Amino acid sequence: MVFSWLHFAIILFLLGGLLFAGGPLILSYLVAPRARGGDMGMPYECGMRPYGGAWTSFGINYYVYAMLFLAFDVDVLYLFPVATAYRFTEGWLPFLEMVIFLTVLALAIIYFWAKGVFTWPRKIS
Amino acid sequence: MDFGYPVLTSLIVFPLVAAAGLFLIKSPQVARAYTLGASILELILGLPLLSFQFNADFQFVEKAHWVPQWGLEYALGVDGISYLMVLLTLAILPLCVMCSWTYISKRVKEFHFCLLFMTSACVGVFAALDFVLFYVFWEAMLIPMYLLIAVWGGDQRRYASLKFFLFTLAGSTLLLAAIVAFRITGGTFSIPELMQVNFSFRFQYWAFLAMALAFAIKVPMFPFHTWLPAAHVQAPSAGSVILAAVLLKMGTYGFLRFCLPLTPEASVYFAPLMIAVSIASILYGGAIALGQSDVKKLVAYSSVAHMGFVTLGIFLFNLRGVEGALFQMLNHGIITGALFMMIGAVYERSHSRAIADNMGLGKYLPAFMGFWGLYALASFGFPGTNGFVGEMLVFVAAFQESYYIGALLVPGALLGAAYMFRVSLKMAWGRPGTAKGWRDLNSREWTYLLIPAVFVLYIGLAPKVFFNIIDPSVEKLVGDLKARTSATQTAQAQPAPAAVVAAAVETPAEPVNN
Amino acid sequence: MEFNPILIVPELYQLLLIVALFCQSLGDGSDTPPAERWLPFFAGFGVFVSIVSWGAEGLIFGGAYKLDALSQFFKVAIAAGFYVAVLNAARQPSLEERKRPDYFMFLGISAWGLMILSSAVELITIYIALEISSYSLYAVIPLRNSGGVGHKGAAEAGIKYILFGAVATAIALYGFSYILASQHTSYIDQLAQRSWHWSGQPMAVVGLSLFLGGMFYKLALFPFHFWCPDVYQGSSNETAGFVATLPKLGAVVVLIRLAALLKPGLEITTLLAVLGALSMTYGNLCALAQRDLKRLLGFSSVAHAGYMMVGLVSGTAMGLSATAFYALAYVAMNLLCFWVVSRVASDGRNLTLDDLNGLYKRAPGLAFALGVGAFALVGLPPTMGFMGKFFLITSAWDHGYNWLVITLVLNSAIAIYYYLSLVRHAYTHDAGDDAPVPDNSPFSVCGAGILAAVVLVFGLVPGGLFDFAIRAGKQLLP
Amino acid sequence: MPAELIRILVGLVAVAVSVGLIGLVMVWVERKVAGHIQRRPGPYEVGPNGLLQPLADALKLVGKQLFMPDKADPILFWLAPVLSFLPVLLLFLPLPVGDGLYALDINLGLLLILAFSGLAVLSLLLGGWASNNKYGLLGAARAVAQSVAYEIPLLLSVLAVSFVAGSLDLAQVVKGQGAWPWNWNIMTQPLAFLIYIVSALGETNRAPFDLPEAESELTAGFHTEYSGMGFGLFFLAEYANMVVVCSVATALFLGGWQGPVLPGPVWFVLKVSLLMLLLVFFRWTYPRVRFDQLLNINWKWLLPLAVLNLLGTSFFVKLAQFTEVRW
Amino acid sequence: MSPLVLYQLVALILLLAGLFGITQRKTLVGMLICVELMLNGAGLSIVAAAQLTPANAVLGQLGTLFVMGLAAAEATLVLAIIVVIARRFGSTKTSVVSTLKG
Repeated sequence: MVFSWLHFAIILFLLGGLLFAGGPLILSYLVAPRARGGDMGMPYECGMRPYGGAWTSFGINYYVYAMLFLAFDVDVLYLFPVATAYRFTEGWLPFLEMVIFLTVLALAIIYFWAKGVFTWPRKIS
Repeated sequence: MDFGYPVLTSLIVFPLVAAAGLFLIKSPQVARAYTLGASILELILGLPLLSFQFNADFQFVEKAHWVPQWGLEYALGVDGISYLMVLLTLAILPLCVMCSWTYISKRVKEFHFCLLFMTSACVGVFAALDFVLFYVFWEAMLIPMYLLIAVWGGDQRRYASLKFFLFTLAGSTLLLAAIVAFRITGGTFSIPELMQVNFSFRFQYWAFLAMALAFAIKVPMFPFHTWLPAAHVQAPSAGSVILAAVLLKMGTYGFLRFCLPLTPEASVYFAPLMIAVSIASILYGGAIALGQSDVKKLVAYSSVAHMGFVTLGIFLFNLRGVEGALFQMLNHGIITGALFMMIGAVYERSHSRAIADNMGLGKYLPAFMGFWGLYALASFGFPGTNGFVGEMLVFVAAFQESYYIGALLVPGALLGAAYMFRVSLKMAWGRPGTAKGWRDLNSREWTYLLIPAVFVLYIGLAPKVFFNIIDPSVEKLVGDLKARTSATQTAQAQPAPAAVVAAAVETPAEPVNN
Repeated sequence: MEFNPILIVPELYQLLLIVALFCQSLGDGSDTPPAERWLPFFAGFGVFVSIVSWGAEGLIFGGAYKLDALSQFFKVAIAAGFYVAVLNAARQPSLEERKRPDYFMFLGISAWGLMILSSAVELITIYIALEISSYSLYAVIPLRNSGGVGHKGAAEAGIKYILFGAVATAIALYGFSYILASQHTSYIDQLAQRSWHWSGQPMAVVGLSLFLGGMFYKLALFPFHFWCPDVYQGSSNETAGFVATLPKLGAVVVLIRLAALLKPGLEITTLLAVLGALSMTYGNLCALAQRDLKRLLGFSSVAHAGYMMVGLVSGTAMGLSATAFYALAYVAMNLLCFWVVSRVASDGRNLTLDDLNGLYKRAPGLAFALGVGAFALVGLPPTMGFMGKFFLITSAWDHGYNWLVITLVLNSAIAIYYYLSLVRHAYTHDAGDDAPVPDNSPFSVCGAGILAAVVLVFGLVPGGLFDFAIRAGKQLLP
Repeated sequence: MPAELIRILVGLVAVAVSVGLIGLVMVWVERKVAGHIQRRPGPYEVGPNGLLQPLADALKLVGKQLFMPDKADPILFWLAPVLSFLPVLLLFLPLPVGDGLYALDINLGLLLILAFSGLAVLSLLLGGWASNNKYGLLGAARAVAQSVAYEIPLLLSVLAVSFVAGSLDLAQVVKGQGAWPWNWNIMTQPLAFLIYIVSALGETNRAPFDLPEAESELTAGFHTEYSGMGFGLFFLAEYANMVVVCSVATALFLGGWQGPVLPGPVWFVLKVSLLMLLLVFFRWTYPRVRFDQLLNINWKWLLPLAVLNLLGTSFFVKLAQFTEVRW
Repeated sequence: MSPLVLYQLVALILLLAGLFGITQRKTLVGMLICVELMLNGAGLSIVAAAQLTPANAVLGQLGTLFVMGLAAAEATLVLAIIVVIARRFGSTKTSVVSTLKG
């Protein structure tokens, strides 16, 4: 119960992934040349000398979309348990519940739409 | 006794209705007249009270369910102890209206609203037969009093009113706890029923302390008196009058109504302490009053001394003492109220309360000075005035109890005479300042100064009827007390002075045979 | 039990309002009547609806949702509170016109969540209902855009509220897991049959304590109070009025249900008592130093949360009823105070005590109402505050926590000072030059008058109302 | 040694090998297809028909220097490619290649795949951000916005199938379908399939939705600063993800291993390959969309459609239950 | 040590780490992350409690699902408010965002 084959497999496969990814990297680290100096460490901006760093705040719209995702994704999360059980339920009540759930979800979409969240602004502030 | 209407309830409700009616009035002058009319109507409504039967029962009793879930009842009634207080309250109201006729010039409506509200609450306090109802009125009365001081008071009104409010409310919060404790232990909030219950000494001990603190602050007794001079000095005349005449009585009334009957053994146990504090109040109040240069402050401190007599009388536990205390309550209400009205009257002329600014009135305001003289004499208990009756009774009781106590009272009485003479002489014959141009009393002032004067002399010369009123109740009170504490009394010898102090700090064991 | 929609009419009605507001929030608001115009009528009807469904009884949704006297009592209270809050917020100066439907929608959702909360008898359901009501509040607070600490303060208040709220939630959930691990159920009626002694079930005790923490957060009880003054100060007056009142009802109803599990003498009960004592003392002491009116009211509500504990620890039906009644009284008093605050600060600023100066001249009606509110909060008769406090004391006396009662009594003495300073400033000081212009319209004065009348009338004759509370209490602890 | 252990170990080896192979093959296929679509031969120098070209590329990648910008965050910078590849093998864990032919029977296999594929976006974000390059940062932001956006319709379309099948076990879903195309879920869920494919393109950042690495605007997007093996890992992970996406599509919509005549695994590989080819065709035939268009397609079309689809599905499932129609 | 205790220890560590972080982090986003950590700790504890005791396992799973869902919703809201704060304050450092005091 506490530790099943599934856990074992997941850990093993993750380890495998790590090896698979780390192996070539380490190999590369061993065999690849190591040149230094010049502008080699300069961030690539098509040959221009970079002005300032990249770690600044930028377009807030991306955050808005991230928030949207969080909201919807989690709603969808609730449907997974339903998916396994829905077929085997009896009566129309489950359907009604689905309608309610999806209606709320749809309302959220409508709300964001009406509030102009989906409109990509011309000038990102 | 059926008068076709519930007398006490109407006495409580009518001022409120009248107060609400004030808001329909625009002109200040009409508001004054309206309130005066209302106060007289209130007096008329109170006429049925004159059919008071001379016995110890609660009379004019009204009962109704209030919050049945908690056993709260709307129960009203008066006995000999509260009867006079109710009458006093009713009588003071028109005087207050009259004495602030020109004194109050701003926010007149609100002022009279407070007065009426105040009256309602005061009547309620004295008439309540349910402990919680009592508390409700007891606290409700704070609000108008606070506003009276804070809005219409003198320069330091905010400080004074705050001090007044904090002191009294802080005291009464513990009273609430005591009330609840009584309910839980005694099973009822009804005061007459609670009087039948015998509480354990330990319970009485704590309940007495909680209640006594609340009442002692209200009285005020010596260490808790500091709010009183401030409040008196800053309050407008009418406020001072009500404060002195009615509010201070609530404390002593509380002692009589609650401490003695409900916690008799604890009362006896703490009596030495209370007596000591009372005497301290008398001496301290008198001594401080002697040094005052402010007339109002002087009278305020004299109040402390006078109330000391009252509490002393109460805690002597004999008939004369309690009678004296009751008389003193009544007298102090009349006399000090009148004195404050006079100070208000003279303040309107001099705009100063300092003795130095109000000298030489004997020549220019003879009528005023005449009244002042009467009241000053009454204040220190000159024979023939009502003050004498009360003070004398207390003296008698004190000497009955112990010569030491009596001996300690003598300087107190002398002090009273001294400060009253001092201020009166100065005011009458001192070098006049601006007094030359002042008018003497007008007809309104005559009216409101004459009425107390009548009572001063009436009680002083013919106290019999008042004895008739109070005696049955007082006898019952003292008798009950004696009966219930006799066992304890014998078991517990008179505590030594050291025990008095000890009693205040440590919880006693149960008395041996209780 | 068969599901019958009639049982949950108040919730459905509230949902209807939310949907209507939602639809309106989608449009640009040009053709429909603005939300603040029509909503009050319908919210008022909602009070009527919840009163009509008073007698509903039943156990639905798989035993997780219980309709009983307690829930219906609180539903009426919530509906009424919502009505007042909506009226109060109708003329909010610090809210953009186009955001109003959204604003009211969130308020509606919050009230809806609280209605659900009052009926929830299963811990997960309680938690979800609580979050429904909280999240919409979190969203509402930063909507303020001007006045006082302004838009910055509002955003800060919002983030503080939500972050600390989430921490409290996490702690509560962690506690829930302990309850689940030790008592194996999350239904309150089954939990009631289990033991809650430290000696037998330490894990359950820890769990319940932590779970209560989540409710304490809503209630702003002492160790979970720190958001309270900041949020009140940061959010607009009207929003603060809502935040200060209705969520407390929700928290109290859950606490009442959970306190029915406990008996005096249990460790948790003692913990409640200690927290209550600390809360009232701390709240009152902090409030003494405040100048900002809403901060002052914030600390005052910390203190009041402590008061409410007094009834809960008594372990009697009367105690629970007293708490219910006090919660109602608290809401009425605070709505009254916030109503006045909102009306006085007609430009949406944050009031300091000095802004109240001379209020009696500028707005006598409001000043009077403020006085009533302040005295009610002190606990002076004849107000609801006094009756509530009196019931609390009476119910708790002699049930093992007399020291708590004494603390309460002493605290009400401390509290006088700062409540009184409201009255002091309103009545005895004269107005300065930059004093705000209060709203003296009939609407504002009548509203204040009616609320004040409620506080006074139920203070004088609490019997009828208390009957309902007692039915609720008796149901939990017969 | 327990049977499960053997099965898992064998599965791990098989998956690892096939991921490597697929990467090599797909590079070749893509370049070839691209070449032929553009009327050029594609790679043909190394090996027969350029078949060994990917191998050469791989060797070259290993031999290239591992650059890192001076001001980058070293830990995150190198963590990102590893992280992008980390869950890849795991995604193959529940895939049923044939009847009973899977590494481990997991009753929530679909959920496992969906859950761990979510890690990919994290690596893009980390890589783009850690390289302290403005293009990288922009690319990362776009990648995140895009991936998260397209995840929702993806989930909803997958859910529609789960509703029909009543299970989240891929093997169960496959078994619920028949051998012939008209028995496949795609017949009853065409809309879901469409949504799934479009979302999958967005999820895997494939053209026409390869905005995060739109070279005309962002140089190379989030992996601008990566060279050598760092870039190689991102590259490989992308292909592996494609395979997973296509395999899930096959299992969900195209009947999985089921098919007439031929054995299961063959059908499976066939179907997956076809889908892969389809994706490759998409890449080289459709122009890249603008970023706002990209998001609008998702939020304004795919998402509402997916919700409606799910609603319809749940209705029809109930309807079928009541009319006892099997589908 | 029973498995439940192990799970609860892990959950406790998550909770405490989050709590510690809340008090120490200097940015709002960092605090958000810590809050999520705490919530996840709670979720883990709930599901373990239901699974490893006689309690209804479905209840625990359901509870954890709700915890996850509401945690995400909460994260959404926090992010939204952080966005607002970033606009209004120009920073999301906790030292900047502390104007309310009294």
